[in-house]
This record gives sequence, structure tokens and C-alpha cells, in this order.
Amino acid sequence: MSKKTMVLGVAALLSASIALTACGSRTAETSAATTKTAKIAVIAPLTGDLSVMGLGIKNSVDLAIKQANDAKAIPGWTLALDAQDDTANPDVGANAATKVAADKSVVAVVGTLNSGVAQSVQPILNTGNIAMVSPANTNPSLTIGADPANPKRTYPNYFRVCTTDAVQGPFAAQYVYNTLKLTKVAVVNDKKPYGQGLAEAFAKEFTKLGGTVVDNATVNKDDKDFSTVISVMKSKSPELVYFGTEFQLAGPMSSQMKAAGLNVPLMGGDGIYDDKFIALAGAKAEGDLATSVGAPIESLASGKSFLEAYKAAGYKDGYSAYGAYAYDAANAIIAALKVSLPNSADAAAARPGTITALANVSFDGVTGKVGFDKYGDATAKVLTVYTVASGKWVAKATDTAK
Amino acid sequence: MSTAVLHPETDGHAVGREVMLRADKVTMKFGGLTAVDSVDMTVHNGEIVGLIGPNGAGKTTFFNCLTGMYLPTSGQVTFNGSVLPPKPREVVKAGMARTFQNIRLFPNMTALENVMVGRYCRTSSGAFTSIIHGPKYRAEEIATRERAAELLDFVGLGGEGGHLARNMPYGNQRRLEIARALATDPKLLLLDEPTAGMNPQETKDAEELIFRIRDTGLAIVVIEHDMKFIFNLCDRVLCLVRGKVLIEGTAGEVQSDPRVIEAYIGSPKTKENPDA
Amino acid sequence: MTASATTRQRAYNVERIVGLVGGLIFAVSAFFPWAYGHEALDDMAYFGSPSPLQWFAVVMALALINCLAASLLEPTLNNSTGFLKLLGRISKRFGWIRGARALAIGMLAYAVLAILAVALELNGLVNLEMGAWVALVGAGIAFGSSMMLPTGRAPFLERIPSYPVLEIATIALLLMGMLFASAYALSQEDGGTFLMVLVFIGALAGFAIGSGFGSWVATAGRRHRTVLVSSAFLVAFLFPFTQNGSDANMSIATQVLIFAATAVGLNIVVGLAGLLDLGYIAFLGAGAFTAAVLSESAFATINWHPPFIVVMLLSGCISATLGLIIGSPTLRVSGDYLAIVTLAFGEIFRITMNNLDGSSGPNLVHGSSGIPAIPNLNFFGFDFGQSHVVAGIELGRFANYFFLMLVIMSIIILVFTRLNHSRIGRGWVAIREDERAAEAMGVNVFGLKLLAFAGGAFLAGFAGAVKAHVDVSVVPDQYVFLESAFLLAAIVLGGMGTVMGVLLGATLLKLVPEKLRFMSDYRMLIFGLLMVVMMRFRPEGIIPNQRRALEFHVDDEELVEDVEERLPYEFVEFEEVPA
Amino acid sequence: MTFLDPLINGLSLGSLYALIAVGYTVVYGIVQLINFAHGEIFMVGAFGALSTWIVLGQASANLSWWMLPLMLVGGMVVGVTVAVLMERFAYRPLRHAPRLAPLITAIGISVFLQEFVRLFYGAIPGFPDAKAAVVFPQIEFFTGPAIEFGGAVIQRATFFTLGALAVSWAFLWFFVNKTKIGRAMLATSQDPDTARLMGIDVNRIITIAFAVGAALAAIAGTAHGLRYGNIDFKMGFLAGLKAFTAAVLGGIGNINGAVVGGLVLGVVESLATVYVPGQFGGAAWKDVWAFVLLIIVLVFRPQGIMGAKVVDRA
Repeated sequence: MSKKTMVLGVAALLSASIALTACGSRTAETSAATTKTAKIAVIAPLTGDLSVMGLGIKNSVDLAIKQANDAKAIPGWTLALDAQDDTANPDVGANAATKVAADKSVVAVVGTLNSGVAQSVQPILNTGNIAMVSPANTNPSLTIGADPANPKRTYPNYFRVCTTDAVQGPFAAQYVYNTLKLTKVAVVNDKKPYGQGLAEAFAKEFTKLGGTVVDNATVNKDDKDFSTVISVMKSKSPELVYFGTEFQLAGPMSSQMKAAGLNVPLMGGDGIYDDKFIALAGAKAEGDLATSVGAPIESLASGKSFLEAYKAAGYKDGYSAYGAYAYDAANAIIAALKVSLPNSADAAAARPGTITALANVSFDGVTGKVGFDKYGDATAKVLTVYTVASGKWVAKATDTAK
Repeated sequence: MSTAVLHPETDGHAVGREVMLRADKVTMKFGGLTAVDSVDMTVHNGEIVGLIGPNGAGKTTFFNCLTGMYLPTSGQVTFNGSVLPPKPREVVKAGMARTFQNIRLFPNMTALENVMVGRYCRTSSGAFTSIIHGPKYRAEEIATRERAAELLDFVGLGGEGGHLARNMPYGNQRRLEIARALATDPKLLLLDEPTAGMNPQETKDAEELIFRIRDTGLAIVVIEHDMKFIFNLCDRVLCLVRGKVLIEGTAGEVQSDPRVIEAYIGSPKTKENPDA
Repeated sequence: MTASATTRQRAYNVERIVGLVGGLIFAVSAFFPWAYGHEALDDMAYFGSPSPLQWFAVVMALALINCLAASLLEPTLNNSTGFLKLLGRISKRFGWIRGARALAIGMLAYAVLAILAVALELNGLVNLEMGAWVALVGAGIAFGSSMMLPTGRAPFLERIPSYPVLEIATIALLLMGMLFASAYALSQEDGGTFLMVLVFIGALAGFAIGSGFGSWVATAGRRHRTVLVSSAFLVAFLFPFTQNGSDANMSIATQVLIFAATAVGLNIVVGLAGLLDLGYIAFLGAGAFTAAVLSESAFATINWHPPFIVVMLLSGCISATLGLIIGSPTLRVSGDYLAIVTLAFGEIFRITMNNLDGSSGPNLVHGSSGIPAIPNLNFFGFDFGQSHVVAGIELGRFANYFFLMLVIMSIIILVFTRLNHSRIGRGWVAIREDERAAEAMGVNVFGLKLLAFAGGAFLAGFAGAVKAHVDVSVVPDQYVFLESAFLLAAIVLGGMGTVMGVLLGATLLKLVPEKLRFMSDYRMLIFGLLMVVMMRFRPEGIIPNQRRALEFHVDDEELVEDVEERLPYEFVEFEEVPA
Repeated sequence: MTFLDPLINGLSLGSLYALIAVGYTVVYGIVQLINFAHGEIFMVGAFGALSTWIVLGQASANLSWWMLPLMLVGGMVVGVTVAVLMERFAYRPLRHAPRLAPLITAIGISVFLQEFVRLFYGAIPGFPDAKAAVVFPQIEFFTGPAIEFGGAVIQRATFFTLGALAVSWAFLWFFVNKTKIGRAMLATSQDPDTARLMGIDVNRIITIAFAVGAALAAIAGTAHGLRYGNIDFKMGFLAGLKAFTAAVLGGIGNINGAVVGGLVLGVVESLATVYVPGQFGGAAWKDVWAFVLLIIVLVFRPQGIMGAKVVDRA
């Protein structure tokens, strides 16, 4: 009896289901494509410790793509985002790059965050003729090769919109020596490619200008306790501490310095130019300094509109330290695609053309003028010094690096 | 079974009453406790020596000193005229093998494999020949397996080779441990309470097995609590009390000595610390 | 027959029939649409035209129906005569109910997964079509009824007489099936589809094991070991040809092989010698750094570029030397202490590599930037960086390295299995089981432990040398503690002391995160939980060495009986010596 | 800079190690288990203290000194709860399994707890996202300007850390030697089987050992937050490893040993940073020296500085 009811029920449900289905047959699938799709891939850490920055990059690229699609920047083509997670790990990055290279609709890549991952990704994308524009790699050797005295471009597909350590470090040194008139500094780095490169470039320029580096120290990136390093520095009474690192270490370093009675400003590169630095450094961060690439975002019209658009898009995560660069990188690619895509049959065919076109890109981006030199480095050498005042980063001086 | 089973490379009985093992004033201290106090002992070829004494008398500790598991605090052990290094492996190589008071087989190996492990020190094929299955590996592997099977047969475990050691009856585990010790081609066998926990029939079988081993020319030192067993078996008996030799003599002499009886009955029960 | 017995008999028959109906419903549901949109999974929006995933559902349902029908008909068959009786007697050897259970569990997981995937991918349960719900109901009925059935006897299929041709053919067919299954699973871009394919394969495997077919295959595999091994390698060799010239999966496959090769090396230390090494990744790193420093990269710091064979051997030797150094404390420390010592060594390696940058130490590896731009290998004019067309199929860069790793892998497997079955392997077992007894029986405990460390490290160094070229750059941060933990996890998950287990573990650990990007943020969380759960319920891993399994299950008498009954491969065969 | 500066820095760091190391040692003394996940209890404890402040003090930005005891209690409650759950559900079923099993379980728990905090801490309404370092409230009295004392600079947080260690040590001494439970713990550590026969509930004693260790780790977590101004989900790994080193250095199983070992390790690290000359000096190599010290101690004096309860660990 009950079984009968059940069977009836099932039958009723099934027939209802048939009636409701918008069904066709599997073979009859024809949708005349009016626009072709080209993808811009993002390779960045979307999960893990560095996901804050990776997601900022992804969202900013997404924003650039959406704006381009809305403006119908490239007639006949729709752009799409293909976000790949590299978990800040070179192996995973290489897999992501291989996957991207195998996808015929990808024309260019924005990435990576880490120079270490870039080293694995560069050659794979180069083999696939895919342009790669990094918003954040600062290791000079990625563009000019192993020997700085004898620069040689290793991978022609590689570009970056950020400046390298070789530009930013000396800029900071000049500011400290010439403008602040300080002659004794202590230099610290965190043994990561970014921080170490920056600190070394700073120290070299500072000594060249005539200043004295009273102490040259390193810390480990997992360290929490800098007290002993601070004690050593304090005994040599520097007038400023230059710390090549990111905000995760610089914030605590600043607060510990002041707690230990070393009341001099801490200075760093664009890695510490983040609100999180001020939060971690606490109330005593007043007067700490950072350099960052480009003029202050708010001072440029393009920068302001980026900030507004980002806010309006309602992303869950902030644009973070490299969002603006990523936005510029994506726009550089889009500018190149305007040249390369219209003449190509499909996305894959446009790959080599995109690389050529990228080399000639030039426009006013969020972080300043965007363009590349013959090695793929950003031509923009405008940098800004910021200082912490009343719990906020305030622009102090904008200048062109020499 | 013939001597050839146990001593493939030598022929016939050992001759005369040559001294095989000599322990000379062996003393073992653990912190403040003197577990073995200047014990002298000699074992001759083809002899069965018994070691008795109440719990905590230091018998097992003494064994451990003999077999290189402990480095004696003072005194020395000579075996066939040379001083033994305090390394069990070297001691085994020199020709002394032992069993344990609380059976220490390799529980998850089969009986056959257990005995094959005993052949380890008498074989020498290394990693390379094992990997390429070189001629040496093949020859040794076959020889090892055959010899292990023979020894299993000898101790009466002929058809049991495929059983896991941990799944064997207690008596068989004791036999297996003896077979494993024999696989090292010893000249002297040290048995630590070989009949502990056995019923009378099993004890009798063990006794018979030990005689058969002795008959192949091996010298044997045996620790036991079962007096009847010891006095049946041994040519000479040492009685240890509180780390010291109380008396040494033939089975008859020791048996009738009143001090031995007193030591057993009068001694306080302390927990023996076998091989910590 | 008593009344109660009759009722019980009848009751079970009812459950069988209900289960059959459940299977039928499940099969039929495949012909109805499961999802409203075309984007979900592999497009299940059609009526009367199942997608591949839906066809898989049909296959599972048919297998389930077969199981239940056979068990239902069996008494009748046995009571009849002639051919039918023969069928009945064959049927009796199968564990139909166990197989049915595995299938039913698989079906339920399949349906639930499909519903979740559709709901996630199309945003909301609204997008599910009736077919999916029907499938869930069918699977639920099948699951419920099969759980209520008694398990019945264990299958004893392996005891039927052997037909060599049949066995060899089955092995070959099975492996070919695996090849296509893996190629198919890998070609799934969609995480949900990939998972469902995995569940499908898992359910079929469960069915095979439960019904007794699995142990028949295992026995056949043991009888024809050479066939099994060589066809397995053949299949692995053919894998790149199934990829249609795409390198995307080959990149993952190559990394899986490198990872697995290292893990097999570690398995010598952990699985065979029973020592715990938590710094093992340092050996892979040492190999990679050696190869990088000696490569023709512009960043290499040593101006000597020997041929790759020499580099590889050198990498192996340097790793082995490190292994000896790390292994030397084993003379004095053991157990947990050793684990800590190895962990500390691993950290020392990483920090040292970071410091060899010219400022905190001699400039050997450029510190944390490592050595990039390592050129591709070139064997006698064969450039590993170039694509080659073989039999009309393009084989890309990673396919080249895949073949190279396959060769290295076979060497490593040979070393592993042969050592395991030698005097040395027995020595390791003895040390694992009772170190003091082993020492007292003349086993060179310290020497064997060192051999395990050095041997394992040598193999890892080998793999590292190739890894340097595959990855193009070598950076110290690739060789952190977490990677050592992953290696260990591959062994724990896959199986201690077996090659197959490690291969499975390595594949799962490397492949699943690649395919399931949508949950990659939870990857580590799941990893941690998995370790805890495995240790609690199956510490010996999925495909364990039987002896290892025995060691982990001190009180499991059933397992002992099982092992003794048919001594597994890792034991020395025992044949009775005629008296 | 006087010699005192690095010494005080080292003692301050070392007292953190010591507080964590006691947890390793207490548990090890009783069950011979190296609870690898103990470092994560330190981390969880710190987050517990932070949560307490967020709930009670954040709205009013309350940084008065009396917030600290509340935070300590909060941290301890969270730490102890996690530790007890961990013991009950992960370790207890494995008590008779081969040693590899609990060790791998510990690694699993460690990864799980880190990821759990990273992923879900920020999901609680009102709590900050824990994917990167989180700012820890700077309780006024304990984080004010450093105190100059005879040429040396002593941070206020150092006083708190050292004071917490001293108080905890005294409490532990009293607890182990003077209370019934403490004596039961001693008995269990000597011989669990006999202890059981004597009517001691061994499971309960083990749970208490985990709880005591977790409470001290939570104190250390709070002290860490005060001293460094921030906490993050990864802080337990390295701290746990160092603390374990400290426990082994002092002699694992020996409470006094853990304290001495922690202080020694902290001072060694600090002095190595300052006094090891040339390229191999400085903070870049200090961890290497710490680990080398561990290996040397394990190889040549496995029982540690103060002597371990169990020497031969197979």
C-alpha cells in the first residue's frame, strides 16, 4: 500500500520535473559568438599568509578589466579575469603558469607578488610568449640578469610597473642625507630578497654620499624579538634606522625600538607604506618614514578615481600595498591589447603582438607615468617620501630619482 | 642432528677443558648500587654452567656485562683469549649468543625471519649487491634461508616457519629464541631463564634441547630458578647473592650447601631489575 | 525451519528488494536533468541524455543492482541444477553484500556531492532539478537497505584456480583502465566534477575490494609480478600521450613524481628503518642547490659545469653526506629526540641557505633570492625545453622531464624494494621491532640506521637535481618544515613501507589541491585534520606494508590470522623443508 | 652597551621560553609524550587574552592595569580548554600506539589550530582578521617607557614576563610538592601502573598535566603580546620549537630544568647575536646556534643540564 503511494509520488515528481525543465538536446548547442574573449590571468598568492596582498592585486586587476569592458575598450573583444593562486610557492606558481600557458584564451599575466615565484613563472610564460607584468617584483636581476654591471635581459616577456630596489634605496638615502641632514644611520634587513636588496642599495648610496652606516644588522623573517638587535644599534647611537622589510616586521620593530628607548625614526620602502604598519607600530610611530613609488595617489586624478572605483566595486578585501600597481599593470596590458588584439584571429595569436606592444605603452597611471625601458623595468622614477603624522601616512616630498 | 648443524665449519667435539670464557672481577655499579660485585667465572669448552641466585642477585646484570650490553664498572671479560669490547655486536661476532629472560623476539616477523636475522652477523652482502641481485646476494640468501630452516627443525619448529612470532605458543617462542641465538654460530650460548613459565613437560623438552645443543660442542651458561632443572643439567653451578659469588662448585656441592638454601629462603623479596 | 528464521530470511529479502529499487531509481535519475543551468559540473541539464557524470551514476547503479540481484538469486540458483547451479557456486565466492555496501556509500556521496556542487556553482539549491533529488532518494534507499543487510561471509575469490592468460589480461586491462581514468579525471577543470570522478573511482574500487575481485587481482598480481610492474611502467610511460600535447597536467604529474620520489626515499627511513625524520626536505634542497650551483645559469656561483649525470651523482653524494651527518646522532639519541634533531637540522639547512648570500656568509646561493634561470637539460642534443612530436602527439617540456623522472623513479623503486627484501631489510625490521634484541643478535644497528639515512638522502638528492631544472629556479623558501611534514604525510596517508602507498599519497597530496582550487584556503586545515584522523583510525595508511600494519595494531588477532594465512609480499616466503 | 643589555634581553626572551617549556616537561614527565602542538596552545592562549580584552575593554579603549588579570584568565580558559580537548580526543586514543602516531597527530593538530585561527578568528563579529599579525592591547602599566637601571635598559614588559615566570614557578613547586593532586602527579610519573593500582585516576592526572602546561603557555602568550605588541597565528611554531629545545636543554621531565633551560637558551641566543664575531654572527645565525646547542646537548648529555627523569628514550 505505502509502496504504491511512494511509486506514485516518485512518478509524479518525475513528470513534474520533465515539465519544468528547460531542456533541449545535447547536440543542439549553437550560440553565435558575437564577441571573442581574451583572458588576463593573475598569478598571485590568493590564500595563505600573503593573501592580503594577493587579493588586493586580483581585485584591482578585476576592476581594470571591468572598466575596460564597460567602456568597450577593445571592439569585438571581451576581457575576462583568470585568477590563479600561487600560494607564494614557486612550485605552485609554476603549475599555475603552465595551466595559464595551456589556456589558449589567455593573452597576458599580471603577477607575481614574490620575486622568488617570478623566477619560476618567467621562463614558462616566456616559452608560451605570454606577456607578464609584475606589480610587485623588486629584485633587479629579474630584468637585467645576474650581473648589474653588465645588464642583459633574460626574458623578453617580462615587465614590471614597480621600481626596483636599485632605484628606491638610493632615493631614500639621498633624502636622508640631503634633506634630513642625518649622517649616522643603522641599516637592518630581513634576509628576504626585497628587504635585503633595498637595505643594501640604501647603505651603498648613503656611504657614497658621505654618511656613516653605524650598524648593519639582519633579522630573521620569523623573528618577533628584536631587543638584542636594538640594544646593539642603540649603543652606536644612530640618528635613523633604515629597515629593509615589509610592514609585518617593521611595525613591531618600530614599537620595540621606542619601548627600548631608541627614539629615532624608522624608515623603510614601499613595503612598509601600509596602514597596518601604523597599527602595529602603535602610538610611537609618529615621525617614521617610508618611500613609495609614484606621486601620492590622492594627488593624481587617476589615483583618486581608482580609489573611488575600488570602493564602489565593494570588494571584500582592501587593495593593499600593490593594488594600485596591479591596476596600472592591468591597464598597461589593456593598452597593449588595444594594439594587438584587433588584428588577431584568436587570443593565442595575439600573444607575441602583446609583448611588442607592451614595450611601447605609455600613459598616466595611478602610481604615475607608466612605461617600460628596454629591460622591461618601469621608466617612472618618481618617488614620494611619506611620514607618519597623527596616525596617518602623510606625503612629505615627491621627487624624481636620479 | 649432528654437530655439523651447529658448527658447519669445525668438525667434532671441542677438545679438552680449554677455558673459553673468563670473567675477571667483573663489577657493575649503578650510581650507589653495586649490582655485580667482583664476580669471577670461567667457562670451559663443552661445559654447561648454571647461574643461580635469588631475585635481584645480579644474574641478568652479569649476563649483560658478559654480552657487552653493559660496560662493567671494573673487571674484564675475556673470550677465547681476547678481551671483549663492550659492544653486543662484537660479542656476537666473537661467538657468544644469548636469549632473554622476558622473551625478546621480533614479534611481527615470522619464525623463519627471526632466525634469518640471527644469520645477519655471519653474512655480509651489502646494499649494492642486494639491489642488483648479484651472485653473492643470491648465494647468501639461499644459504641463509636453508640454514634458518635447518635450525628451526633442530629446535623442533620444523613446520612453524611461516607463523608470526607473536602468534606462537609460549614454549615455541622460547625455542625460537634459542634457534635465533644458534643462528649466529655461537661457541657459547647464554640462556636467561629458558624454562620460566613452562609446564613440567615443556621444561623436560627444553632440558633435552639444551643437552642436544651441548652435544654439538657448544658451551652453555644458563640462569635458572628451577633447581631441579639446574642440577640435572649443569656441570658446574655458581650461586650469586647480592652481586657476589656465594659459592661455586658442582651441582651436588652447591645443592647441599646450607648457605644457598638460606640465601633463597632468607633473602628479602626485592623487585629484580632485569635489563633496564 | 523455525518460524523466526523464516521471518528473518524474508526480512532480508525485503531489504534486498528495496535496495534494488533504490538502485533502479538512481539509474533512472541519470536520464533526468540534475541541474537547471549548463555551467554546473559537466552540464546535466538535459532530459534523456545523460552527461558523463550521469553515465557514471548509471554504472554504479547497475553494479549495485547486480550485487543485490546475485545475492537475492543465489539460494534459488544453488537449489537448481546444471548451468544455473554452476552460476550459483561461482556467485557464492563473491562478497556481494560487502560490494553493494561500498557502492551504496559511493552513490550516496556521489549524489550529495553533485547537489552541493550544483548549489555552489549555480548559487543556490533552487538550481537543482528534480533528477538530482531523485538520485539522492535512490541512493539513500540503497544505502539504508544495504546497511541493514548482514555482511555475510568474506569473499574467497583468490582461492579459485589460476588461469594465467585471464590473470595477465585482467592486470593489463585494469592498468589501461587506470590510465584512461586518470587521464579523464585530470582533464576535468571543474573541481566538483573532479571530486565526483574520484568518488566514482573510489566506489568502484570499494566494490572490487568488497566483492572479492580486488583480492583476486592482488593474488594475480603476486603471481605475475613482472607483468604487473612492467605494465604499470608502460602505463605511466603512455600517460603523456593521453594529454593531447597539453603541458598543464604534465607539470603537475612531473611534480608529483619528484615529490613521490623524495617520499619513497623518506619511506626508507620512516617505513623501513622506523626512524622519524622531520627535516627530510633538506636533502631534496641539497640536491637542488648542488645542481643549481653547478648549472649553466648566469647566477651559478661555481664556474664548473660537469655533465648532468655527474651533477646528479654529486647531488646524491652531497645529500648522502648530509644524511650521514644528520644520522650520526642516532648512535646516541632515538625516538622523539631524533625527530627533534632532524627537525632542527632541517631548520639549520634552510637558515644556512638563506645566509649564504655574501653578507652573512660566503656567497654560494645568493641567499633568499636563490638561483634563478637554470637552463633546461640537454642530453646529447635532446633539449628538454623543446616540444617533440612522437607518433603525431606533441610532447612538451614537462613531458620530457616526466620521462626522466620515470627513469629515476624506477631506479628508486628498485632500490627500495630490493633493499626491503634483503638481509639489510630484515635488519631494519629487527631494529624497528626491538632495537636492543637486534643489537644482541649481531645486527649492526648504527650502521643500518646510517645506511637508511644516507641511502634515502642519496635518492632525494637525485630527485633534487632534476627538480632544480624542472623548476628553473631554486629558492631556500621551497625547502621549509611544512614540506617535510607534507612528505611525511604522503607516507602516513598512502602507506608506510610500500611504494604504491607513497605514490598514492603523493598523488593525492599534490593533485587534489591543484584541482580543488575553490577550497584551497582550507587546504591546510583539512590537511591537519586528515593527519589526526588517519592516526586515530588507520595509522598504517591506505595501502600499508602488512608488517607495519601489524606493528600499529598490537591487539588485532584477525589481522594476524589474515597475514599468516597468505604471507604478504613483504615477508620471506616459507616453504616446508622436507625432513 | 653594557653586557647587561643583551643579558636582560636574553632573560626576558628566555622566561617566555621557560613558561612554554614547562608545559612540554610536565606532560612529558607523566605520559612520555612530546606534545608538539603545545606551541599552538601558547598562540591560542594569546588569542584568548586578546579576545577577552576585545569583549571587555575595547569599546571603552580600557588599558588600565586591572584588565591584565582578566586577560590572563581569559587566555588560560581558552588555552586550557583547547589543550584538554586535544588530549581527550586526539592523544588519549593513541596512548598505547607506536610513538610515531602521537607525533604525527601533534603535527596535524598544530597545523589545524594555526589554520583554524587564521581562517575563523576574524569571522567572529567584532574580532579582527587574523590572517596577518593582530595588534595586542598595550596595557599602560606594563608597556610604558623603558626603565634605565644602572646603565642597562629594562623594558617594563620584561618585569612582567620575569615576574610571571617567578610566580608560576613558585606556584608549580607548591602544587607539585604540597597538594594531593601534585603528589598524585609525581606518583604517576614514577610508575603509572602502580599509581593506578593505588587508586589514582591516571587519565585525570594526565588531563591536569595538560591543563597546567596550557595555563602557563597562555600566560606566556599574553606576555608575548604585551612585550611585542602583536600576535599572529604562526607565532606558536617557532616559539614551541625553541621552548622544546629549552625543555630538552634543561632535562625534559624536570620542571626546574625547563625553567633553567629556557633562561639559558634565551641568553645564549641573545649573546650569540652580539658576541659571535664575523660573518657567522648576528641575528641571522642565532637560530642556527640555538639548534646546534640542542643537538650537542642531545648527543652528549641527553639528560640535559639539570638531569632528565628518563634518559634512555627508545
